[in-house]
Amino acid sequence: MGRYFGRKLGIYALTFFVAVTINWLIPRFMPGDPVRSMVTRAGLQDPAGVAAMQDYYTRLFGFDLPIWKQYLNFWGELLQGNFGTSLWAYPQPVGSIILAAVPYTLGLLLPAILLSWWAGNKFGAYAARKKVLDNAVLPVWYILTATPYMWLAILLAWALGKVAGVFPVGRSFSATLQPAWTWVFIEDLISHWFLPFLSLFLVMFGGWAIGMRNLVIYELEADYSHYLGALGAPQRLVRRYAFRNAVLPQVTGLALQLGVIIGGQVVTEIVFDYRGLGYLVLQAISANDLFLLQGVFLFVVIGVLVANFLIDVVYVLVDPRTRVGMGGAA
Amino acid sequence: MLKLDRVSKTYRVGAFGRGTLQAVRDVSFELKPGQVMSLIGESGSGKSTIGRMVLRLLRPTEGTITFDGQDITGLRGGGLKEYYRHAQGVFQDPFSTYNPIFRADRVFAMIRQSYFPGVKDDEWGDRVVESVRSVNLNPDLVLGRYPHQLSGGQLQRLLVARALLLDIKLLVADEIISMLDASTRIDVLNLLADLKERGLAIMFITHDLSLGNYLSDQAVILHKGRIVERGGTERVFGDPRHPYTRTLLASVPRLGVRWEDLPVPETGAHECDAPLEQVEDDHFVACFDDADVHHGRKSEPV
Amino acid sequence: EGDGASSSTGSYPRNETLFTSGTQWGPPSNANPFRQNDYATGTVGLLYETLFLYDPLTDKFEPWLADSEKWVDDKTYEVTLRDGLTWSDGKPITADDVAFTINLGKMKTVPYNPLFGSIESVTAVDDRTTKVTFEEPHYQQWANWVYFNPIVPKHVWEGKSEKDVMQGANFDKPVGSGPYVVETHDQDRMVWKKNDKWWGKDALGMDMKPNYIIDIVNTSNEAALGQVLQGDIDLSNNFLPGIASLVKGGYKLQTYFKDAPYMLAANTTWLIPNTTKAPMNDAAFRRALAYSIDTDKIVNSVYSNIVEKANPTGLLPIWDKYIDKGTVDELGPTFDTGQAKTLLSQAGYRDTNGDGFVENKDGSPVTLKLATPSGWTDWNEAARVIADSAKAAGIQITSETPAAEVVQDQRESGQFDLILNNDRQMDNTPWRYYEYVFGLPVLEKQTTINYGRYENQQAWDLVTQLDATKVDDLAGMNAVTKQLQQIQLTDEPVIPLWYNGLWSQYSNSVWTNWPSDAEGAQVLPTMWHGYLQRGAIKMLAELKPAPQEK
Amino acid sequence: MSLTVENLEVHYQTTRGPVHALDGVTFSLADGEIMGLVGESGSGKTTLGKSLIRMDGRMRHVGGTVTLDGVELPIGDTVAMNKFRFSDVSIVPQYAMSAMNPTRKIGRMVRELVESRKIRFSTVRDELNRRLDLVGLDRAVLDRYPIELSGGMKQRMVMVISTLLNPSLLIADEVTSALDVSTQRAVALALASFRDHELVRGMIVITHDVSLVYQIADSITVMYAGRLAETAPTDVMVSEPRHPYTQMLISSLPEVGVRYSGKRLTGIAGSPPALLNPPPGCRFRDRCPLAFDKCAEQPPFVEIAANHKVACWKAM
Amino acid sequence: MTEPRADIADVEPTPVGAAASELATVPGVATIHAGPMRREALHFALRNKKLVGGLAVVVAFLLLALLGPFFTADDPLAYVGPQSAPPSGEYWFGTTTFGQDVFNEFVHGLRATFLVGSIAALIAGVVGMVVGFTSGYRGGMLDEILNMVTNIVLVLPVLAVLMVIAAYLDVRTVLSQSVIIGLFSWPWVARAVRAQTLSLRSREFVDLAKLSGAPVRRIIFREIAPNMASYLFMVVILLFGSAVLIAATLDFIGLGPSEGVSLGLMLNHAKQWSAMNLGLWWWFIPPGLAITTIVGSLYIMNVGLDEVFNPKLREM
Ligand SMILES: Nc1ncnc2c1ncn2[C@@H]1O[C@H](COP(=O)(O)OP(=O)(O)OP(=O)(O)O)[C@@H](O)[C@H]1O
Ligand SMILES: Nc1ncnc2c1ncn2[C@@H]1O[C@H](COP(=O)(O)OP(=O)(O)OP(=O)(O)O)[C@@H](O)[C@H]1O
Ligand SMILES: [Mg+2]
Ligand SMILES: [Mg+2]
Ligand code: NI
Repeated sequence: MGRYFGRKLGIYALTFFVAVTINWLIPRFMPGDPVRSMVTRAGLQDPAGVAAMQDYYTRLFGFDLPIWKQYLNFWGELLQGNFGTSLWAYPQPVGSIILAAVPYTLGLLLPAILLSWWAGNKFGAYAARKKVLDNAVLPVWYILTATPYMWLAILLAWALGKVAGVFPVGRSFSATLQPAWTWVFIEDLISHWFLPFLSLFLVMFGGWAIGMRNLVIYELEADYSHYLGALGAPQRLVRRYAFRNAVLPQVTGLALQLGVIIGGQVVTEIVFDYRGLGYLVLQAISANDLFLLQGVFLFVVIGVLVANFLIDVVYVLVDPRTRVGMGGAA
Repeated sequence: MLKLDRVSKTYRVGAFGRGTLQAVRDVSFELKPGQVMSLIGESGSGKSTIGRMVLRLLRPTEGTITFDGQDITGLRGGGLKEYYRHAQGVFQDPFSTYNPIFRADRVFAMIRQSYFPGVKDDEWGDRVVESVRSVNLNPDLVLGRYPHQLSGGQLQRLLVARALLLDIKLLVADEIISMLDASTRIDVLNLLADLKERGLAIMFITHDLSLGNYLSDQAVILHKGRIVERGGTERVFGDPRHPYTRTLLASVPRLGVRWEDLPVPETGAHECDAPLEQVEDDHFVACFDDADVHHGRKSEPV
Repeated sequence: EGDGASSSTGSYPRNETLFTSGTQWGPPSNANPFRQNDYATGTVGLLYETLFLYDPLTDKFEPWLADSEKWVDDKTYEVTLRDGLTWSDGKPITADDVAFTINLGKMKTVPYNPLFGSIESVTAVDDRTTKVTFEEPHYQQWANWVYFNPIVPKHVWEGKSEKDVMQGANFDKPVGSGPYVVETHDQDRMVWKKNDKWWGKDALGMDMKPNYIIDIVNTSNEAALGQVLQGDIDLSNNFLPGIASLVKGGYKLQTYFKDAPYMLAANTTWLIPNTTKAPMNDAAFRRALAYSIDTDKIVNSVYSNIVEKANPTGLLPIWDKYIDKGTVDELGPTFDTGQAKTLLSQAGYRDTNGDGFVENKDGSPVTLKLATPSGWTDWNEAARVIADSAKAAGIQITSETPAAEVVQDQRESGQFDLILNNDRQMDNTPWRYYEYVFGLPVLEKQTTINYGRYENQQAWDLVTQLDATKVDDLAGMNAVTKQLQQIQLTDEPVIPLWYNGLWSQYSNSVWTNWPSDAEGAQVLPTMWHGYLQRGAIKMLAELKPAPQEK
Repeated sequence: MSLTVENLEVHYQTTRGPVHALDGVTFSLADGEIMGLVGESGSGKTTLGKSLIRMDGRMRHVGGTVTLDGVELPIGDTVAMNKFRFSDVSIVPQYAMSAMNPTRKIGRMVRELVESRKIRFSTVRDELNRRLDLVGLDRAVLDRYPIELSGGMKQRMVMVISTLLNPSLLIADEVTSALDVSTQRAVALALASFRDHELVRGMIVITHDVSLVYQIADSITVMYAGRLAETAPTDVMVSEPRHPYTQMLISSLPEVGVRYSGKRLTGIAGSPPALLNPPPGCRFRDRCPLAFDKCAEQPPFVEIAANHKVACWKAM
Repeated sequence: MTEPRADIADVEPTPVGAAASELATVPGVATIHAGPMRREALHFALRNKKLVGGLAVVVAFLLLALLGPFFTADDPLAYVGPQSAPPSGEYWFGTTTFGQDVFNEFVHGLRATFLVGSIAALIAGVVGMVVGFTSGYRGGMLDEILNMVTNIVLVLPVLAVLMVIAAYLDVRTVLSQSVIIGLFSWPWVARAVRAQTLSLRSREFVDLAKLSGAPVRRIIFREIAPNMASYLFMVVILLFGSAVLIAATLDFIGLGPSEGVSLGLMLNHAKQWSAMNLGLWWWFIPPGLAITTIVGSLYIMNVGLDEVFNPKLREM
């Protein structure tokens, strides 16, 4: 077991290393110069002033150092949790900007992922091998998974937000409010949260439901299901077993899907102008804030890796087969 | 002709190949032209591994395998192709030996592609037909069919026919009949017997003692990758010395003899590293420790 | 993040609060008036104030902190502060502060540092009077300075290093003179609170109506539009496409004009050819290019008529009096594909290989790239129209939309073919405009002016001459501008296309009496950087709470 | 216990039409009898086994009756059959290696299974332990996952589970085929001991290995292409087979000691007819050396001696 | 031992496309009759509503993408009509705020969508297969390394990576977009192909091919790949769908091609020009609906295919 996790951790560490390196490298081989964009923001015309300013920022961003040193410094800073200074929100540190956005992203992402996973699995398992129901809901689910996140988001925003006017559209809370633990604010927060949540939830729900349906069908055809059936076990038990076993690949699926889900989250946030990490990504891109972009990217990578690891742990806990396989020498 | 000298095979298993599993240990024997040698042992004893090493589908971890004096373990490319001109194999599952999506006679075409690219269509057709006839099949009924349209026995015989197109001297038959029905088995066995008459050496791998006995001159009993007993078939079966061989013999269900009449010898074999010991002419037994009898188990859990 | 205590109350009283948007494109990062491009909205105007206001609508300077000014002689300028001015910490505002502020320009990175090429000394004559002695006066530039740059308190800023001056965020209870003080700021907002002790209440008789001004950071125009429609934002200075249909759609939305163009013209958008590259180094080619562009289509389709086509001189409507109509009529290019073709062939640009596009005189193909920043949708669209109409004239232009950063890089280093730019706002003097067009010398990096690297010493001399012309000498100025216009219209170093609007749309649901072209309401309706001192600050005093409907 | 199967006819639905997997199968099983069911691959052995307990989705009960202890089993009715499963008819399936839920500890699975049949687990708990002892399994296996058991152990475990409610009839389908000879012997003997301990009252042992059923069965039934060819007490079947197919089958089995050079055995040429559209008459006709005109007619399955029935015109 | 020989025809995967042409190139198998298996697959394929329906929808869109642009104005972005006009007989999908014909943009955008899908699917398919085949077939150290690379790319949040890359790309075209999407979408293909290869590699027909002197490449492409053809086909379909979605996402956040039209860019424009606030629903509904329908149909097609190839999933 220790070796299994050791190996997994190894992969994650390596992935992290690669991600960080790519992340560090890309801006250095791509056009765009943070120093100049900062100088521009100062609005200088005089060449001497520009030069002085340029000098200042070059040193601030460490671009005066040899490249290998920049790389090492990058790691050094990173390990201290320092992602650098944002240009978009200069002079705020990237780390604090990200931390401020994280609650919104997680508040959207976690419920959407967990609920859709849970509900999708339940419904998928329920519909499997139920001819009429299956035929009726399967296409709906397929349409849902095939829906681009942003389009569903736009549709919901338009239909429920603009046309029906049931939910507010845009921002994490009303522009007129200040964050505070008051009922007004919380209510407002929830009403702004609902549509983005719903759009993420629906798309993911379809995917999980389909996956579960197929897996359950597969499990219902497995030998152990037939055996239970032959011994007169009621459908309930057979389905329960099938569900339990079918959930396992879904756990792994969750890990594999994370990357995609995060993409969906980004665009959903953009549609709803929701102030999470996705919004930051867009800002970083349009403001050419490479430090922020790097920071968010790293944060996402770390998040995905941690999530993957947690899922690995959960998987080992729920699937005895892996434990046995890892425990025994054979 | 074929000689295995202290051949061992260790598989790497598990993550990053850190674990190892010794499937074959220190196996030596020799096979002469026109001889049938049965490799007998229970599942996992390393029979197929040996067969696959002989066919150079695997490389031994240690030891050498020579064919007509040539070491075949290092063969690749052209040399390997030449080797296959003389050594061929037929495998356990006739259905998976054929690529299910192609016609069965594609196995002939593959030979032609590699070994007889120059042969004309007509001539090749004749050769195939002849070869198919020689394994007692009606070419009209079997050529151009898909594998699932043919019976296991037919498929296995086609494979033999395929081998016969080449100038083979050695045939490795790995559990070649274990998947066939009793009624068709014997025909395939008889076919092998005929081949042997024609001077072919056959390595006959089986877990079924009665089948091994039916055909072979030499018997090799394998247990956990090691040869426990080896020698002339009659000697080994007539006078089994190793407790494991005896256990096996006693467990074979036979028509006419009830198990009750053949109690399982209460004995277990202990692993020891000494080389095979000759107990009589053409009969070798591995060392075993009779003192272990009392903590021996009734039967090996699988 | 927020450092204000009142944020814990959950919200500010809506009917006392003005919500604005459209200036701030990222989180407010500082309240530093010297960081002209990224200070938090309101830093100059609400917090720090200038000596004068300049109102482009009336073309008048209005004394603000200053009581009066005068040129004692050709090289000596004296400005006198009002009496009884105080900083928000209660300390009096004195001539020392003014002198100190001007002298800060000696620091290299302070934006008005170039002024010190011509200033000899700055001294406080008495408590209220500051004397500036020039080596060689730039009247126009100086007039610009006095309304554009705010005065900072010496007792706070004294002793700061250059780095602190330029890099300091200045968010921690900054001391200003203006009608508002910093309440708090957050990633997505800047909150200002009314300064009850503001000197202007008595001195100007002005009462700023909103008790709070909250500038909301909106990073997409679309989001801002949503909020304006919901009545969450009172004043949006975003570019809101489609506003024309909404103004008439019963959303309580209002703009400066009731009809097209709805917006005042704020700046000119030019097509800037890189005059160091062939064939744009050829004035004839540039003229042909100018004739080929269907600006009307941009105005009508891309902007749905919320902008107006620019005068061929590019001078904004407020500078109408400097435009020499005769010269324009004679030389000014208009959209005329036929004429463009004629000009091209006359100048020797012909389609020699029959691909429908003209080639260079040496026969090599002319393939021009027009770069507009990715995401600047209106410009991207406009660029397509430009490319399209140039195509009709036989000029091959492809529209590209690299990242804004890349465009800027190309612009500054001169590695572009064609770009769009609108870096000059409505201002007190056309000198600012001509400096932009003709500015010399051409440096390796052109950071703020003359991106096209157009070198014409004669023109630059004229610009310098204009600078040295006194601001009240209209005839003297016109004499110079006429010549400049002739040069510009024949050489087309930049091709003026349209006037970008002073994007501004207001919701009447909480506040009313917004600026408009109606009698008495004529104020610039914007919170954009540099505009509060252009008179927009007066808007805050004019606002009236909307009648509460229950 | 008594089992009577009469004229059982079962089809598989396929796109190309029904496969007549069982075509008029008639036999009976006496109390305490172990019947060996042998036959070529595809002859319908498994189908027969399944028909008696649980048809899979493609199977259709077309005709015939199955009576167990005087009660007719509603074999065509999946739901109604439930009542009889496990308690009256039970099965040790061919796929014992994968018959247990891989993610449940065996003990828990058994408990849930038993409780799902509305039986208190505590009432069978002791019996379960006893039977584990009987087949030589450590009681601790209940605390293990199936993957932790060897093939032979799994096979025995499934046997214990299947017989837990003392079914009258147990169907054991190829239970030893995947095992080594030594394990095979142990498992087969365990199976017989279930009957000997009267834990089951009758058993159908399906296998392709005649020698194996010879070891444990009281009678042997030979199937051929969806029909019964012959049924007889074990010794009779081995010594005096009457159906030409049985005869040829038995004579084609090599025995230890038999060598090709000494006694060259022969197989049965040809292959059984497809069951999709089986030809009329005796189905072995094409391969039968004794075939004659009459074989174009389906021979009846008649008793030619005590408990010895054959379906062959020549044998009558 | 004997394995149950249910109808292999139902169980084995059947070649589609690639494998059929493969047959012709093998000497000795000159004529191709539609084998019964293929006929079987075709039988199910034609009767599978999901497959046929999905295919019909996709083909309809494909035709629209291929032919549509011939019947509309050349420049999809040209200002041709009144501004912000709702759908009408003349402008089927209405016009944008600039007076662009949404239908015209739509058909051109469809093209880009199909292009991105195909190129990215092709690249990811090829890379995934090469990696999968190599690591599955060769094994050993190479496998370890490739596997590690696969795992790394698999764990990376692809979209985030693409965003970072695209954000720094100077000029972006449909092609470059497809390439970068393709280059990051292959890991799961590689994984799946590797797993399949591993299992096929140990099949005996591969050994037989080796014994026939076939070189590695021939074994992979003529023995192993055809057996996975149906699977690979489905993989490509899924890749196509996901590439379309990823491309739309990138387009939407402004990281799409800097020139031309695509459905994602249409959504991007609609958003940037406030179509939702201005009530121009005809601007953003068609592109999203098309993506959804195409990708959804592909997925449904895939289920259909799955049912055709995998009898376990067939409706009974
Ligand atoms: N590729 C492989 N990698 C790892 N272990 C293997 C591999 N192939 C075989 N083994 C192991 O090596 C041992 C010997 O296997 P082998 O196939 O030679 O046995 P066998 O005697 O042929 O058995 P069977 O009768 O089941 O065919 C077994 O324990 C098997 O699990
Ligand atoms: N699911 C199925 N669909 C269609 N035909 C089937 C199915 N299962 C079995 N058959 C057919 O029914 C016949 C009887 O099959 P069955 O499995 O009962 O044979 P068996 O005697 O048990 O063979 P084996 O010894 O191989 O297990 C065969 O012809 C087989 O092809
Ligand atoms: Mg083997
Ligand atoms: Mg069977
Ligand atoms: Ni067997």
